[in-house]
Amino acid sequence: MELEAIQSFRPLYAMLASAIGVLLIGLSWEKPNLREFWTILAAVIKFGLVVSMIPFVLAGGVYECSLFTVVPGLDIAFRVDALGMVFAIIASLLWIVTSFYSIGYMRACNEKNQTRYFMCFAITMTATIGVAFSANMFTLFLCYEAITLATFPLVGHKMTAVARRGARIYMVYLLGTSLAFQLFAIFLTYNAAGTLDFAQGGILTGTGSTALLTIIFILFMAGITKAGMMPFHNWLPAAMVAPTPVSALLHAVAVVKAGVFTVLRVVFHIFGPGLLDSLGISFFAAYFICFTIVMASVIALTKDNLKARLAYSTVSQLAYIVLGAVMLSPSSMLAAIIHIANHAFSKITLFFCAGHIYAVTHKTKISELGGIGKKMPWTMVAFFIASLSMIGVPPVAGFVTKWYLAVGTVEAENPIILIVILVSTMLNAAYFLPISYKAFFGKESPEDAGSQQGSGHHKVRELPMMTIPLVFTAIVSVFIGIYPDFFISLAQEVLRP
Amino acid sequence: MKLSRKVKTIFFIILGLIVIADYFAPRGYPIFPWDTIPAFWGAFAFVGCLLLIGISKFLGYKLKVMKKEDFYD
Amino acid sequence: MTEWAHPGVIMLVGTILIPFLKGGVKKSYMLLIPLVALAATYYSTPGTTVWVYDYMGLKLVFGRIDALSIGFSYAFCIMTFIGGVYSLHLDDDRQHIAGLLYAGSSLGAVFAGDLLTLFLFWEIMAFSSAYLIFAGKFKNSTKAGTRYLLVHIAGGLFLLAGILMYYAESHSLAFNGFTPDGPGGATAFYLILIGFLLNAAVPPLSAWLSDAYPEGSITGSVFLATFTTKTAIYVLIRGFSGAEILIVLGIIMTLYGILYTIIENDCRRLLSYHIISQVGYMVAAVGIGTEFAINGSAAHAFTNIFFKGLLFMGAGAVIYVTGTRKLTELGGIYKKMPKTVVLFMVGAFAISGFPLFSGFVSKAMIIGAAHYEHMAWTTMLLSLTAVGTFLSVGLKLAYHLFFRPNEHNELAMHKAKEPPTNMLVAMAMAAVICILFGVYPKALFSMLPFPTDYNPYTMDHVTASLLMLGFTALAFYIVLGKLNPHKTLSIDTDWFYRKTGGMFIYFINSPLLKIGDLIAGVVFTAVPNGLIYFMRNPLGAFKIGADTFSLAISGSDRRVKLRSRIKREKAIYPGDNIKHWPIGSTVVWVAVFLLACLLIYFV
Amino acid sequence: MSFGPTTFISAAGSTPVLVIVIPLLAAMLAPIVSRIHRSVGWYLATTATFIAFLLSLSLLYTVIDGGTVSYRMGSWAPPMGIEYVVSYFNGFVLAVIAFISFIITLYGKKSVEQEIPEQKIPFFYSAYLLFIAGIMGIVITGDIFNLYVFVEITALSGYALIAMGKDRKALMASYNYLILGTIGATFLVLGIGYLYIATGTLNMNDLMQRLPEIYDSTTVITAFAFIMVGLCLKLALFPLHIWLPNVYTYSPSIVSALMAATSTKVMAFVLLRIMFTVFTPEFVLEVVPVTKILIVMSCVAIIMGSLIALGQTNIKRMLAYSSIGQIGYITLGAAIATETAMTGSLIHILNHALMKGMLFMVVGAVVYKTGIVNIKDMEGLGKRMPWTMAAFTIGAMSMIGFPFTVGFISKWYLATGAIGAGMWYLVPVLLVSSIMTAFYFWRVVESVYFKGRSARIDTLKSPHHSDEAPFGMVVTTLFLAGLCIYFGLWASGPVEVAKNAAAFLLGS
Repeated sequence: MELEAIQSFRPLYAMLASAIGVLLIGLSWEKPNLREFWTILAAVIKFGLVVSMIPFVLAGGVYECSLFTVVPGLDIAFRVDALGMVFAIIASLLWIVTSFYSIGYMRACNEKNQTRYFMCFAITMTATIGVAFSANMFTLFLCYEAITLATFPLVGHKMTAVARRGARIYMVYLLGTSLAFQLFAIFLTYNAAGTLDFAQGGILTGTGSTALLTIIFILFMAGITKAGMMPFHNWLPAAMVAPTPVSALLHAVAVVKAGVFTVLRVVFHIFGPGLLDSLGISFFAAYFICFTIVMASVIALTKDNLKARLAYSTVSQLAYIVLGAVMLSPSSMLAAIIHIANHAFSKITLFFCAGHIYAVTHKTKISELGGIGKKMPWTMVAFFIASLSMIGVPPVAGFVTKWYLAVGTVEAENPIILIVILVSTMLNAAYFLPISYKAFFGKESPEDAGSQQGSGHHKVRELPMMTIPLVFTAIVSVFIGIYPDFFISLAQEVLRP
Repeated sequence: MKLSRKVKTIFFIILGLIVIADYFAPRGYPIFPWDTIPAFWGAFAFVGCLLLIGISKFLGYKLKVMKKEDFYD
Repeated sequence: MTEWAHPGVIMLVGTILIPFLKGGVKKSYMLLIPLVALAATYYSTPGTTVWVYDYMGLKLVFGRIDALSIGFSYAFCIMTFIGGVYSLHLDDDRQHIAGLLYAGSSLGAVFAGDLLTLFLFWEIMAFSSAYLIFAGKFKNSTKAGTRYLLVHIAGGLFLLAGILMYYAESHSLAFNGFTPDGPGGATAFYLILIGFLLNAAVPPLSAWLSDAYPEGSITGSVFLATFTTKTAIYVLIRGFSGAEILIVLGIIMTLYGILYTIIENDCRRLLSYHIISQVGYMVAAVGIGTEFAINGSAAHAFTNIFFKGLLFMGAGAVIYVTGTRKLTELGGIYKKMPKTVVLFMVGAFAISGFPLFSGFVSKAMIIGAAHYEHMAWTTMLLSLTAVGTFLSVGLKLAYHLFFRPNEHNELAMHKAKEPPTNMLVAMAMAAVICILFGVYPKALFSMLPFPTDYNPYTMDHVTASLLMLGFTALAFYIVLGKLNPHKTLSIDTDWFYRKTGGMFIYFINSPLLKIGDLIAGVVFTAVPNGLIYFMRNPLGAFKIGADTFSLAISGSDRRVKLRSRIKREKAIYPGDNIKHWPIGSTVVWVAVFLLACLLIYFV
Repeated sequence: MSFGPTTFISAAGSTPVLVIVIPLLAAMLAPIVSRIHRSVGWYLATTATFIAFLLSLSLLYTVIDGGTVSYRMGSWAPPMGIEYVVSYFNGFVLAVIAFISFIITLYGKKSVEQEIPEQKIPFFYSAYLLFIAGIMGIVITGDIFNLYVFVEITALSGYALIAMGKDRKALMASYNYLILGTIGATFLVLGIGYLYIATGTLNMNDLMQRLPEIYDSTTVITAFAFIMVGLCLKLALFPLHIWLPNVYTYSPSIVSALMAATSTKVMAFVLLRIMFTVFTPEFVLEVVPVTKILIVMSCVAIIMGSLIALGQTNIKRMLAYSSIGQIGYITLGAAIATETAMTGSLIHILNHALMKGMLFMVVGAVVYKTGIVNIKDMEGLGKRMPWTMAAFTIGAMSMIGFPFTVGFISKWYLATGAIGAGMWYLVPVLLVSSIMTAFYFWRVVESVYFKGRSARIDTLKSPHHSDEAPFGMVVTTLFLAGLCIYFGLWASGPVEVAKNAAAFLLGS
């Protein structure tokens, strides 16, 4: 069936909402309240614009917006299809939530350079929506790199030696691999296909030898480092030096999802499942990704720093998405798409909780969390729910993914991958649940108990500005676990032959 | 455990009575050869009981199933 | 859909209000919930399928109502009520909630008409029950709880994998009897079976039970003893009745549990092994698979719920008042808590199968079923277990817990007293049911899936039972000295994951991550930095390198000179750039270039 | 192959010669009029370069509209007389150079006033304009000996300009350059002499028509070898680059900028011109395997330039080594010799002029305000000079080849050209050099923005109200930075021209 396409500047407006936001934020740097009002306003408008495009996309339509041609073959063009919609709606919705949370966090922690922070955040969101709505690989690559650039100041926000080191690693990995491999792959793709426009069923079919196409695929996989595949995953833990809202939205949602989204684009719209299948490379890739899934979980198990553990969990969860995509069975591809949403809501909750704990108690280590559940019940309950999603316990969102992914492995008749998925579930449980039980059953350290009774100066209490967002995302996690139909129907729209 | 002679006597009398009762009890649905042997289950229980204790002690001491309480610490 | 209220959902939803209530209202509310669920069970119509929902294009059936599910529902609701009474003194909302969630999810599993719904409740069961273990707050509670949870998640994954295989082939989630040649083949069959068997605590998948239940909270253990294994029996009856492997497994279970009980020192751990042992009866009965055997299995599950609950309540009461659970530290306290002892002994008699107690009826049904099927070994071995059961609970445990002269722990002796009234009331209720089922088996039979007119009280059966009990007592008396408890713990199959788990983490932490860091350090720090250093002045760096090399290979006479030269070179490195690469070298290069060009062009 | 229909368009008139004559005249006037006031020299230079820029633009448009323009010096018909030829190819380069020269001149007022002793300023502008006239002459001339003359004019004025650097090392740098430049020029003139001997003509067009018959003659091949080596030395192809880093490091800021943006690019242009329009593609591709050698040399230059830049602590020197790498890009595209790759090569002449000129302007501004050339001392400069450092960041991104900057466009054409020519193995070279570029540029960006102020910056007392560089400097720098992005996004125009030029060079 041909997709119905209409020309519209709406995707561009969705991007511009935050781009203009950047200017307004920058101009009102002296007035924090106004500045943050702009952030929220931009986020809401952006979300509204994205939402306004849902009905048409759900009905099988496509918005197209061709801006201009850089040089022949390189067009800046946008296109809103179901796959992009999945990503855009999550990113823009969570931006609103994160904005509130950021305000709470940044104020609670007395961070410096807050204007730069909010500006970079808005730029990143512009680029993220750009990635979601890109109509061709060039535009996508452009936005992809823009994300890298705009997040660099966010990662190094604290400007300490540690932060700089983290930011440098971040940059080296993301930039290095995308320049070395992804760009190479784009060159080769253009040379083979003569175009970079995404198309249903791929553009590379019948254009080159198996060896060439295999090389292109490998280069893409190695180059899209934002997806956090091993061995190029180290940037993600390194990026944990960023303030937590950054980790939450960017390193659990926007940036990494831009990575896996690019992988999905490559798999669905550059190669096309049919071609990949005939190349016979997908299972090799799948095993490789399985290694990431297991290894990342195992490493997570050994981390005592809460954010580091979450980061490795992200690595592992992202691998689910990529795994689903490359397994090429109908259910697994569906799982890959909906896991973008499922993981986003749950992981952001986890990071929100970690940030909230940090903002209130200045604790970063899991071993120090004893008894925190009593002081921050909402937070830790939300954390627990989100961990259940990570583990894949019904009825929380993660289960839906796990179900489809596992059905996909059976469809693909690959028990080994099924075992990997199940083993990783075990590992997820093994590293997430201890956090919850530590929080609820662990003993408070004596000095904490002391300070509790003390002057009341250090009184630990939950801040509404941060609690409400994380409770909201936790509820959404459960909600989309119980009613997954929306994202499933979008995903089916993507996979429609 | 020291039981008084009286208790012991009563106990053995009861045992004897049961054995006798069993001897007279009609076998409702005999299938196996031993179903009809009087007081078979008494002997069975006595032997079985000692056997179980023996095996479990063997497991505990010879096969080292029993460990010190701080084994896992 | 309104014509039926799901007892499980009543409990799950009912928990919401608990945190908001206080005092007496809360207490009565908590007791009301299981009663409402019981009423809902009562008003269920057998043979209907209700509460069907569509989820991800799958059909979820929450209410498959038939005699089997209703029977289990009755038992579960009543036990929840008793457990509620038992924990009434406790002021811990979260434990109450967890208990009700656990019971509710078990009921959910019981009424689940499809595999996915079953899995859903299966997981809630695992998590809520784990909470009850965490809440034990004993030294090892959290660790044991974590192990418990992980094992259950693993079991859930086996189940999930099996469900997936089944689903992928049949595109149906129907939860009926499984066969090895059904959808998904033997793989699905065995995966689902393993998932179920893990919850039924079949060795070697049983270690979680004896590991975790003794660590559970005093009130929580009552729930724990009730739901997980019995739900497993329920699903085994649904899915695997007649699977012959279960007979073997069941027999192994019974004996395995019994052997451990004899050498066990922790009273609740001892009782835990009894759960394994007793569930073995049920598993074996499911394996026999005749209607009578299934009835026996269900009946034993129901009686077991109450007498095992009663035993755990009794043991819990002892621990509650004395603070210890080691047999080596107990004994002699019967004088201080006679009511508890009496009630406990009711449970002990019931489990041992004394005539007029519930265990007698249900055990007779299972052994009888084997008997009718001409299974000689099964009959004998199950009877042997019955002997062992009386030996370890009715005699050994009761003796060491209550009667043995206590010279070891004055403190426990001193602390011992009757537990709070609500505990006693709960125990009494369970005891009443134990006796009721024993005296009036029809009450029990009315809950069974198949109609039966079985009469356990035949003369020969009664005498045979009494003979067994009597001679067991005799043997016990003879070898009493050998049965003294020791301060030991018995390792079980959990040894494998407890010991290897730690080693695994160590392995990851120490060699693996270290090597990873090393590689990352070399690639991302050493190499670039070295390169940058070298490129400051490649010629100078090369010189230093060459000198260092010649230092390594030259004789001692040149060393001093070389050392000082290297030192000098290092001191001025990278030096003044303008002086490097003198013009001369460029001219040489130019000449070389020209020559090379000419050579290449002409040759 | 011929230059195609040579047209005489009245509108073009004597524009080709005016492009050179105006800077030349201005160069002569500069020492005289500067006596009136020291800033007059600057006004003169700006006006002259601006007019030259306008003229070159009009020439370019003429060429785009009507094809190659030819101007005969003194109306002597070639091959007897000297001919100035403006085709797509050199029209494009001419416009680029005129434009960059104008912008840099516009930028340089304050910088020159600060760095050049006042009494030398008149001579400075004289040499400066002479240098510009020289490079424009190189581009526009159609006579090979005339080309040599302009090369020498450029070089000689260049030596003088470099020597005016504040640091005494500038003299040494100038001296090195003098020697090596002379050697290069000598080789060039030797080659030209051989060609003259072999063919009896110095007009490029003529040479092109006469040479193919005698391609196998030893004289021609030797001549070619001499010219190649001479030019490689002039354009600082690794390892013949040794003069360059010192020149860029120690000459006055504005001279560094000008030379970085123009001189090596012009030499690369000459290389292309001689390879493809004096000799023919057949010659360089088939008769002698020069392109193959050049590919290897370019790759070595690209990698080594970037590698050595990694180790530099002086920012100007870092940029200089970066230039050595970038020259490799230009020669690489030429050596691949397909239309796409050649387009990349030519567009990189524009792009690199923009980027590197701008980066040196940034450094000039920093030097003007703080005197800092050491990367370590630049820490925390981002807050002090936000606009300048923003321009630097854009330049850095462009050098790395971010997809919305000009650097990406060059890389795109070079890489797709290489793949299209079946030389996909060259792409990793480009990409690895990009990564190394990222490495050494990002190091600066990071320390500028993400470190506290260096001790050096703290000790500086700002004499002015603002810490930012003067308005003129900032605006011109930002203008180039803007162009770096503009031509990165709307590259069709220049690419179209470059593509035509490439097609022209390859004779298709």
